[in-house]
Amino acid sequence: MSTVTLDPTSVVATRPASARIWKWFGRYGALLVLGVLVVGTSLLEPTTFATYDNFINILNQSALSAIIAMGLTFALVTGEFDLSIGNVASLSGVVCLSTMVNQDIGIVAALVLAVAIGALVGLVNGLVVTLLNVNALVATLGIGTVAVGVNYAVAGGTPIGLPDPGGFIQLTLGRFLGIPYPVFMMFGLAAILWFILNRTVLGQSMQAVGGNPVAAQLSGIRVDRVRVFAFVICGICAALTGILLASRTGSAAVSGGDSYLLAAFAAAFFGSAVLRDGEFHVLGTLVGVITVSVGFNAIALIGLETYWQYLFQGLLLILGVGVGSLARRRAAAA
Amino acid sequence: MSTVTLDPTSVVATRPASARIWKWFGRYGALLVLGVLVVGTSLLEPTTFATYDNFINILNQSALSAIIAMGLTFALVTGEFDLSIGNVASLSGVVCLSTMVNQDIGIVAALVLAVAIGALVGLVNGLVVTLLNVNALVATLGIGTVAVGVNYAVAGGTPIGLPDPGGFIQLTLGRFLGIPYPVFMMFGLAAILWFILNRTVLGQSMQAVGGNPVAAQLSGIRVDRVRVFAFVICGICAALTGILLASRTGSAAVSGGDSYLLAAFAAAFFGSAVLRDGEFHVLGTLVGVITVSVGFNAIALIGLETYWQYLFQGLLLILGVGVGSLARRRAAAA
Amino acid sequence: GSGGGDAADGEYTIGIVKFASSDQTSEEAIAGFRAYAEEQGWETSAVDPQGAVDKANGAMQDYVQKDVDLIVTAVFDSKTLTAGAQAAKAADIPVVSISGGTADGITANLDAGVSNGEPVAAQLVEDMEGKGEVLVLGYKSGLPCIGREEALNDALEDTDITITRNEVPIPGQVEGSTQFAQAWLAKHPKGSGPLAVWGCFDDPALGAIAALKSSGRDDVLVYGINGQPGAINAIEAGDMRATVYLLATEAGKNFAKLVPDFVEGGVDAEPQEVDLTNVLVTTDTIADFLSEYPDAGE
Amino acid sequence: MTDATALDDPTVASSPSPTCLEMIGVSKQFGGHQALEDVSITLSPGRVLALCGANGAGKSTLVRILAGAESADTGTIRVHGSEVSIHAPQDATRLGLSFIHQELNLVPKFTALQNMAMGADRTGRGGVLDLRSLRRKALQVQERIGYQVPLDVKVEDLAVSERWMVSLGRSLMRDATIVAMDEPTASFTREEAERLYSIIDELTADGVGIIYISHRLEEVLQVADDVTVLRNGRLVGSFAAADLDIASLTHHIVGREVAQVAHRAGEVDPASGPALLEVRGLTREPRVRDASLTLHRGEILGVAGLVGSGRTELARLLIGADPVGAGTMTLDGAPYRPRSPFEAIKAGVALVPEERRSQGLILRNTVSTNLGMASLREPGNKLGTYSPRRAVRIAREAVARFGIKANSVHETVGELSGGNQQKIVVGKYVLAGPQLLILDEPTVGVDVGARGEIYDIIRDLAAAGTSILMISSDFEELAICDRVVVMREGSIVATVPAARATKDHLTSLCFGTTEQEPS
Ligand SMILES: Nc1ncnc2c1ncn2[C@@H]1O[C@H](COP(=O)(O)OP(=O)(O)OP(=O)(O)O)[C@@H](O)[C@H]1O
Ligand SMILES: Nc1ncnc2c1ncn2[C@@H]1O[C@H](COP(=O)(O)OP(=O)(O)OP(=O)(O)O)[C@@H](O)[C@H]1O
Ligand SMILES: [Mg+2]
Ligand SMILES: [Mg+2]
Repeated sequence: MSTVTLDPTSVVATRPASARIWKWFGRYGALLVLGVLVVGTSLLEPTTFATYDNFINILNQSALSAIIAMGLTFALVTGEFDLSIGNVASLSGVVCLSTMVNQDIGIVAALVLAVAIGALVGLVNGLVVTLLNVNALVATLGIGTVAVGVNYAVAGGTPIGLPDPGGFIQLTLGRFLGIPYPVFMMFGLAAILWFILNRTVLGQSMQAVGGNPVAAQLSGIRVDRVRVFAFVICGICAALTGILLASRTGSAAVSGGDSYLLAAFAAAFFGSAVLRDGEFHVLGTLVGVITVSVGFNAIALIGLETYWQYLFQGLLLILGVGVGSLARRRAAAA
Repeated sequence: MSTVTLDPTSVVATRPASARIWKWFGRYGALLVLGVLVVGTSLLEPTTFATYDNFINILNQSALSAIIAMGLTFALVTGEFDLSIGNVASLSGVVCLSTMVNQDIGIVAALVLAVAIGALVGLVNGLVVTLLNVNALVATLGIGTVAVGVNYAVAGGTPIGLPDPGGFIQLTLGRFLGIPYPVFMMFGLAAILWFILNRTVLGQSMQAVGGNPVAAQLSGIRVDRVRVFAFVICGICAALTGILLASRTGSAAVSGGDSYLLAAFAAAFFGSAVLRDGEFHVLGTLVGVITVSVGFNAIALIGLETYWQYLFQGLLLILGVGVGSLARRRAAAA
Repeated sequence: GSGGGDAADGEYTIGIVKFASSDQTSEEAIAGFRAYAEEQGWETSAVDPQGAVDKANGAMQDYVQKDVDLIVTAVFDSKTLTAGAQAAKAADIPVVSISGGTADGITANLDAGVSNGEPVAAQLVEDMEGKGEVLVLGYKSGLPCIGREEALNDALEDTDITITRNEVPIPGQVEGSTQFAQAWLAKHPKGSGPLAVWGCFDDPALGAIAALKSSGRDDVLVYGINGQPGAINAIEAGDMRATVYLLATEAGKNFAKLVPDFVEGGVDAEPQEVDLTNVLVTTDTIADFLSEYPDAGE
Repeated sequence: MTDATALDDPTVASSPSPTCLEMIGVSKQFGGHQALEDVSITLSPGRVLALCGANGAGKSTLVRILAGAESADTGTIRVHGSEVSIHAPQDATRLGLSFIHQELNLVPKFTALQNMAMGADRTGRGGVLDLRSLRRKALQVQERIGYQVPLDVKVEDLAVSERWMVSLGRSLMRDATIVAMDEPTASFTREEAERLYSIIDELTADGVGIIYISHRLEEVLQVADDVTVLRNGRLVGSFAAADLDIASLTHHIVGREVAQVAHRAGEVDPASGPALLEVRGLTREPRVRDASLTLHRGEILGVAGLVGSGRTELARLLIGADPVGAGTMTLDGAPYRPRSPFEAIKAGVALVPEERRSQGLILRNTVSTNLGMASLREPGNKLGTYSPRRAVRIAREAVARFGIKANSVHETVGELSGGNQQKIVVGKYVLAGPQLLILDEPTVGVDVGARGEIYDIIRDLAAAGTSILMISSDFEELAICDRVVVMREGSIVATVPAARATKDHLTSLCFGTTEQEPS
């Protein structure tokens, strides 16, 4: 049977060279910004920045943000928001530490507890969004606020310290083959989350729900259930970050994890411009987190003034995303 | 031309009573929550809560949040986000105050300066979103961070105080007919913004762009320009809040306005459930802000523990939006 | 230390981890510290972790990479800087803190807590003649605030002064305090005895003043701590009763003078507390104060 | 899963009149609107049941109830003789039902393969995707359809008809015993439609029962064995297709006689009048190449072509929605090069876009705001204020003028039927007072009655001096044009006067089988 539509591959071939170059920029623009940053800083600070130790150091610093941001990616992929992640991280740290102090539970039990807390808050978020039909921004803002309340109820607002934090601190300070545990956790979790998102029915369903919820519903995907799962994964990752933060600092405070919220959003959105056109994905988020860490590390090593730090971070974010977006628009217009 | 459809009036009459009740709840659910809150607190605290003075007091407390949140409503109506509003408020306060200290400009000039700052940041936000094609969340997060950098560059991070703040403080402390100026400003601005959104071509265009940007574009609406305008209005309102905040204490700090960000989002989303089904509108946002203020006032008067405050605020948010959403879903099913 | 700078020659490289650039007191102390260091020809660099404790730990590790001779942290509770402190300790780099307390690996502290809370607490008790109601606007997540509140509670212990406590939200401290104060004022009408508001730093106190003014009350004494410009002006205008002016710049300078000791002492030095010099400013002493520190109000 | 179906069960298959699906006494209200009232249908294995009815008759609603996308207020459903309850789409899937819904329901960011796989693999190994077998299955399905859509291209990069092929492919990924197709051919050319018919033949030969919804009545009579007609949510009757012809079917659908599309009988030939738009060598790679045409004042010019021939892209160039690569345009003698639809509308050129729901309407807004969208700025109002009262008055007039069936101008357009939505989109641009109105597939999914009304609107506009450029894949309706141009691979390859614009002639021009003739 003869096909009368144009063959799409032939269409691509007729595209002018400029379009291909723009397309390349659109795909690799964000990575290019990271590359320029790395090369630039290496030239400025050859002895301190461009070393193996510093490389490991940057990865280690990225680990906690990466875990929470990769979790957030699941909510974003499903087309939802989660503003409670910072509060969940704080809550998890405080509850786990106070339980360790008061009930004398072990590290493994504390980790399990953290996962349970994250899953619970995620579940509540998901149920409020799906059953009560509340917009995710409001729902997670509300549940996040409730989580802060619970946090105060548990610890009264004062920071909690472990009297003998030795083993617990090893969770983040320990090294294997000279590489800190959090780096392994980050990459291990990234692999698991990547697999869930790209190689399981659940992950594909999440992407479908994010791409077109009506279509997903009509093709038999249980949209509400998928949404709830996304919130649960997001909550678990946030809680893991919370307990790792507590381990890294040997203590936990009511608002300890709050600053992860905007950082995770920034990383995930930066990541959505990495290799893709505004789609959230695990790998992109990881690159986003690492880019921000490299930027912070570069600032610290070069020693910039405070206002430069902010200007630099803001521009980094816009440039990283903007180069790709602009190039894609150009590619479409060429 | 012969019409073969049924007479619509006869059809409407067959609607079941339960559907009508649910529909009523869907429309007035959020207001009902506010009503229950007011009545409940009045019963608990008849002498302090349910007084004229406290009423004015609540409005006065709402004014600053209301102004920034109503501005944000414009960005939301147009289908965009603005995460820079808190930073803009901080920047405006610091720049205006440091100019008043160093250049000795008057109050009117300072207000004009604030509007100019807000408009400028809004313009940059708008241009990054429309020309660079960067997602609004990333763009405004980035520009907001740059605004923090500028803030440090201007004031070096230290709080600024006016040596003789008399007249400037009157801007927020002064009263007319026993009602503080900010209350007038809030209602005046609400009227202006309502008019812009509902009674001008620009406002209608914004709503169209928010509803379906492709359709708006093809209908001859200059979508990019409309978006830029929305960001500018949003920025101006944020800057006004910033200078009013500075006036309240006669001083300004680098992060003074930051807390308005989430508060404004909460209010606008709460407001989108007031009388409408998830559409942002000025009146709704105003009700949202006032509901939050009433809640806070009630908590403070009843004298709840810190953790109760957070629990209560979180639940208020979810309930206010949830009652309406749930009822609308029911109404559709009935 | 094994510093990259020529520590032996008295030339140090110092890495400073700020708290947040918006935290005035620590910023001033750091400014004083850096000014003195530059005079001495030492090299300093500073990072702003924007209040995020994880970033602060990261920045300390960055400085370990940079192989500085000394790391100075600010405000972050030293107990929460374990990862950074451990990394520094392993690299033999001493760490000292500006008002974050001492901990394992953090050998010295410039105290901004208890010692700064004491004078204003004493003034409050004296003004109220030992009875009445106080609205306490505290912040339990900040170490200085905890210390200051402790000092207040100690001073109130044997008096008939009762307190209503509210936790101040940060950010949003001014607005939040205004709202708490407004409600508290409604419950404590004029003439219901000696009334006072105490803020663990100046912002809550200024917020309370806004509440007082908008409800037309002048029967409540307001106390703050830090002595930021707004507070000094409020005292001059008679709206605030007292604050503690922290000589942070000077304290920072004094702290810098100890750098050779810190480096000498190494990572296992005996923990030491350095007091942050301060001046109590009240409506009675404001004139003298301003002639001595004319720039305090700007 | 579906092992115990009528297909596998010889006793059921051999029984005298087996039914694979019965819907009995189905009623459904939306808000206060009775969309369906006591409707019953019966479908037998291996047969095609066509559902006919005007826009808003309730056809899609009935199918959506079957699909579990809506729940009926009353009524029972029997599948293969046993009563079932379908609460959610996955229930329908489990019962061996498969659907192509009226609105394209694809995930734009997914590849064709991902879209086809959506919901297909429920059981996988522990929830892990079996990519290889999904791909194998998809290739099998494509082979069956005889149409190769590249599996790894994102759907958003595919042309509209290819998207429908993906949608069709998805419904065949599972071995369904009942397939419901809601206007599958609305965006198809004749050739593609023919291909679908042969797929339907194949399916029915396998004993699959098919529900088929279409506004193309000729097609209905060709494909269907039985026809059930709905009007205003009520059953008009069920007929054997063999007993019907177009006229009688039309009568059943609208309840009155409708005239055939007639050639425009103009006293004066508009083509001899002054030229309004002249396009020379318009190019935007890769879809439009060196396209030239002339449009006169008051003329209705048709644009025929195959899917992907570049008509939509050409129209977008004319209104400045995409940047022009090369070529010149003059409007009324003056150079014309709009950079945005805003400038085009200001110059009096408007486009009624192809996809009304995504490009033409704000579904959650009211009839009156949608109608006013292209003419917000009141002429002579320098202040830029907007009067809702005026908007409502204008909307009321427009509703009467265009025969839009809505409860009031405050009704949400998302709740209106397709034909009425389309009239609103057309009306919106007519209210902007254009001198040149471009319509891209204006009657897709519009019922036979409303279609005639849209033709009336077009004729009235032309009579009043507005020039019309009408893009259509339904070559029969091009009969209302004065002239028809044919587009092939981005260029205008022929111009045909009305008298010679027969379906067969146009089709052969589209394929390039007829030599290009001097225009
Ligand atoms: N979700 C809904 N909410 C309210 N009314 C609806 C909804 N869906 C359909 N309707 C109404 O139900 C009636 C039947 O609509 P339906 O889509 O079934 O018609 P249809 O026969 O498929 O028409 P078309 O040929 O235009 O597709 C219409 O009047 C429509 O306005
Ligand atoms: N490269 C492309 N990427 C994405 N969409 C495209 C591309 N090219 C065309 N389209 C879309 O596919 C559809 C077909 O457009 P085109 O102008 O090529 O054909 P047409 O002659 O209008 O065919 P049709 O009869 O389908 O309307 C249009 O909706 C167009 O916007
Ligand atoms: Mg339909
Ligand atoms: Mg087309």
